[in-house]
Amino acid sequence: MTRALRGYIRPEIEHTPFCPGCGHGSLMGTILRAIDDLNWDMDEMLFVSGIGCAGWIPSPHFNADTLHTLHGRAIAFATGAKLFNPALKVMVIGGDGDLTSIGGNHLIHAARRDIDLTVVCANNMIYGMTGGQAASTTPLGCTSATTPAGNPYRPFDLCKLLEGAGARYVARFAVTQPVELRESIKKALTIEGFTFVEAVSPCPTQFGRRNKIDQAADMIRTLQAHCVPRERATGKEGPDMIITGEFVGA
Amino acid sequence: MKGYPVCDIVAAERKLNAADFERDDWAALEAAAVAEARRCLGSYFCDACDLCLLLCPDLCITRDEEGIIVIDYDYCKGCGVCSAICPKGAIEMITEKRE
Amino acid sequence: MREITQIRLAGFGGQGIVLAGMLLGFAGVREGLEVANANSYGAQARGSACKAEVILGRKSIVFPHVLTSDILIVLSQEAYKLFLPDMADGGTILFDPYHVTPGKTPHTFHGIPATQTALKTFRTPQPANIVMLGAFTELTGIISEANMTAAIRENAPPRFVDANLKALALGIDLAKKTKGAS
Amino acid sequence: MGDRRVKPSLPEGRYFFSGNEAVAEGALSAGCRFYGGYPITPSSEIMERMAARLPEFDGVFIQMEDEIASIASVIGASWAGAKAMTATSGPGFSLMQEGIGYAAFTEAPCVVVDIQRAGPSTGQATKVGSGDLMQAKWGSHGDYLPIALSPWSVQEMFDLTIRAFNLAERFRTPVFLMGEEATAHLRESIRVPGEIAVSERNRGEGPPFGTDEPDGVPPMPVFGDGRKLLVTGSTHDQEGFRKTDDPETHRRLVERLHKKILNHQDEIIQTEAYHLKGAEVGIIAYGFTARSALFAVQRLRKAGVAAGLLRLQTLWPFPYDVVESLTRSLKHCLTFEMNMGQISGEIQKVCRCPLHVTTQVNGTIISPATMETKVREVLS
Repeated sequence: MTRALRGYIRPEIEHTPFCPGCGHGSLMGTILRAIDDLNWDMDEMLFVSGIGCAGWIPSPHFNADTLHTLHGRAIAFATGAKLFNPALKVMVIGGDGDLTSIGGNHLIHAARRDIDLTVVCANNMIYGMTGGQAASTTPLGCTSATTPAGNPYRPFDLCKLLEGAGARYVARFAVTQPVELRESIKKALTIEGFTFVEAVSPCPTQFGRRNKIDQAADMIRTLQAHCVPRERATGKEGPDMIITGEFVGA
Repeated sequence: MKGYPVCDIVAAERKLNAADFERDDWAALEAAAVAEARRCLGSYFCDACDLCLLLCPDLCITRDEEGIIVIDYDYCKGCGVCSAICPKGAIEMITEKRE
Repeated sequence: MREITQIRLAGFGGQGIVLAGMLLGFAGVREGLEVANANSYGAQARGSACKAEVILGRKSIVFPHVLTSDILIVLSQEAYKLFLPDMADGGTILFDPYHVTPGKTPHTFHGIPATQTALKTFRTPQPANIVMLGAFTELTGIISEANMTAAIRENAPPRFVDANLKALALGIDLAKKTKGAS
Repeated sequence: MGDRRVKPSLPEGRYFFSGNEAVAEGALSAGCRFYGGYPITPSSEIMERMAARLPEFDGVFIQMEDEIASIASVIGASWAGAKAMTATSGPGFSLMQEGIGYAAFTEAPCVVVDIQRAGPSTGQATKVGSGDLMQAKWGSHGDYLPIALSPWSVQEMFDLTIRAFNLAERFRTPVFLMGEEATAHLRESIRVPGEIAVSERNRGEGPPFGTDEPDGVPPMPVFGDGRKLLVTGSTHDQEGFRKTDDPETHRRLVERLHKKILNHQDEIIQTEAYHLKGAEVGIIAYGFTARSALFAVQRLRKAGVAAGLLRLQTLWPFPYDVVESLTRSLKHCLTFEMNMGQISGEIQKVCRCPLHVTTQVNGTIISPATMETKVREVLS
């Protein structure tokens, strides 16, 4: 692991737990670099996560208080901890299946209540840990373990969902935009109230393999090709394109 | 679904394409030509843009004391993301031989 | 007063039966008695039979529901019919003749024209429950007037405290007349 | 139990409370400073009183989006250092089970009040029942030992809520107060003492999930202590690192969670004996039903019947030893339950005399008269 971030990682940890080419590793580095930029004390931070690959981003790796909770419930746990000790800087990190499928209700209610949390959703559009089943974010037509003939249902536009729920800050960037993503996370952390960053993250093992993108490198290239910064978006992009940028609180 | 491997940092400099020649925007054209020349002539040489370092999912790319990008192969899982996103094509993936 | 006095307040939903029972309970605690108070919940809230049970004890109360009532305060004919069989022998019944026409049973009856008094004084039947409490206070002597007054002051909805205290006094007066008559 | 004397939430004196109000005051007195909940009949008055009263104690109240979120927020607050609780009824208790398993496994102290109503499912929302006792025992998956208390009066809704917090903090475990609609909505005069004893959690040094403490209860630091806590609901070693593939780590953890309760049963279990000296027939009861039973026993004694009552104040861990030794001396043992015999099954395991089970699931309490009749039937 890179020496620059060693201080942010528990000394016992030597390597990341993710599959080769998993975007969650990139996101992990991006989050830690954002905290490093802000020069925040990790002893004042609490990282809450749920079940799934993204739940492992902070737990056990981050050298801070970490609370690895139940599937979907991370935000509810974080709400209790934050309300009781407002001095804690609380960040929730989870996957799309965790935070937006099983945990969707907690997500929108925390946003509605404007609890001072920063939620980073690592969206790889699939249930990775359980073996590649469809999530509420799997694009229409994509193949998954539970949609062998292609996903018949539309995915959530998470940023629109959170905007509707009243989040103070809403942004979406892919992990292939590390600079923008880092700046976005910094902004989310420093804004008081409920803030949400969707980090689009490639899952070569479960999503790529099932959708004929076999190599991690190809996943990255594909993701790059499908990201359209919102300033350059014409509004005529197809449903397979990912509009990135800050949507609320820019 | 194959896309052009340009990260947003590089894309900030404009890429030359046919449409640019049909316009009278000479200043823009000149800037684009310079950028294209820089990209072309700089191929295969790392200019330490840090993209691989920022994107490496295993956090095993770093800069040494002299600012040179180094890869800690002990923790590299060989995913090839760095190679795929390097705007200079400066990272080549080689299959490891079993000894 | 006996060691345990079992009191039932009954009528129909909306008459303030539950509130009257609670106020009686608060007053009982002020009096230094052990108190248990159970109310009917559910369908009874919508105009059908409604009851509040209050047990006042000089010792701890083992079973907190009324099994046989020593005193029945009743504000509807239906409730009167329903709870008469559970009356203790020689028990006392305080009834409102506006709603209840009692039969001939070996109990002590006190007719308290609470609803008519409430209508006359307040132009609403609502305070009839407190008028009955006033009559209870005067007739039984279990709870002092001072403690009943304090219970109302402390626990009745604030904007109705004055009206309720007036209703209590009316009830006490009505009971005095009843006693004079009997 | 309790290592610190504190003033309760109200001045010393006599009060007239409903059971639900008494739970709220008991919680505040024990030091509860976080309540996360969701409305449900017949427990909502607890929540309403906490909403009104917690701010007076600089505590935090939040109405969550459901019961799953409620218990999650309680556990989050517990790890942030709060004495925390939630209250619910059967349907909500069902939803809370995944969080309860998490609290048991991560050893997060918390109090869950279940005001039982007639179930299953939505059942009779305003009617009494006592059918959640096995759910309290086995509600979440996997092996853990809960602590469950059964109050029989409004006074005990106050007292046992305090005790529930003390047990939770002492043993780092979720504790259930298994109330019943009949006691929750009952109003009674209660006495609030000038001082009560409360337990505080041990935030000391040492691995937070250690296995070698003599009493099996490791210290519990809280978030913000700078201890870089690692809390997970997956199998974890003494520092909290996930060890999901190590059979030995899992065995040690699960066994310690059992031992820390089983080795302290004397400290946890409380029962009360009434008229059992020389009794030939004994009733074993708990909760509101024990009020009927005591009334019936007193009447039977007056009538010359050698009847007695064993009241179970602690339901889990179950007082097998007390029941076994009692039933050795009885000719007949009777149980009365507002469920289909959930606790009778436990009694049957160790009962040394004929056991006569009466169940009643019609949403009403079991009357003393029913019990008297049953006792006479058994004796004839």
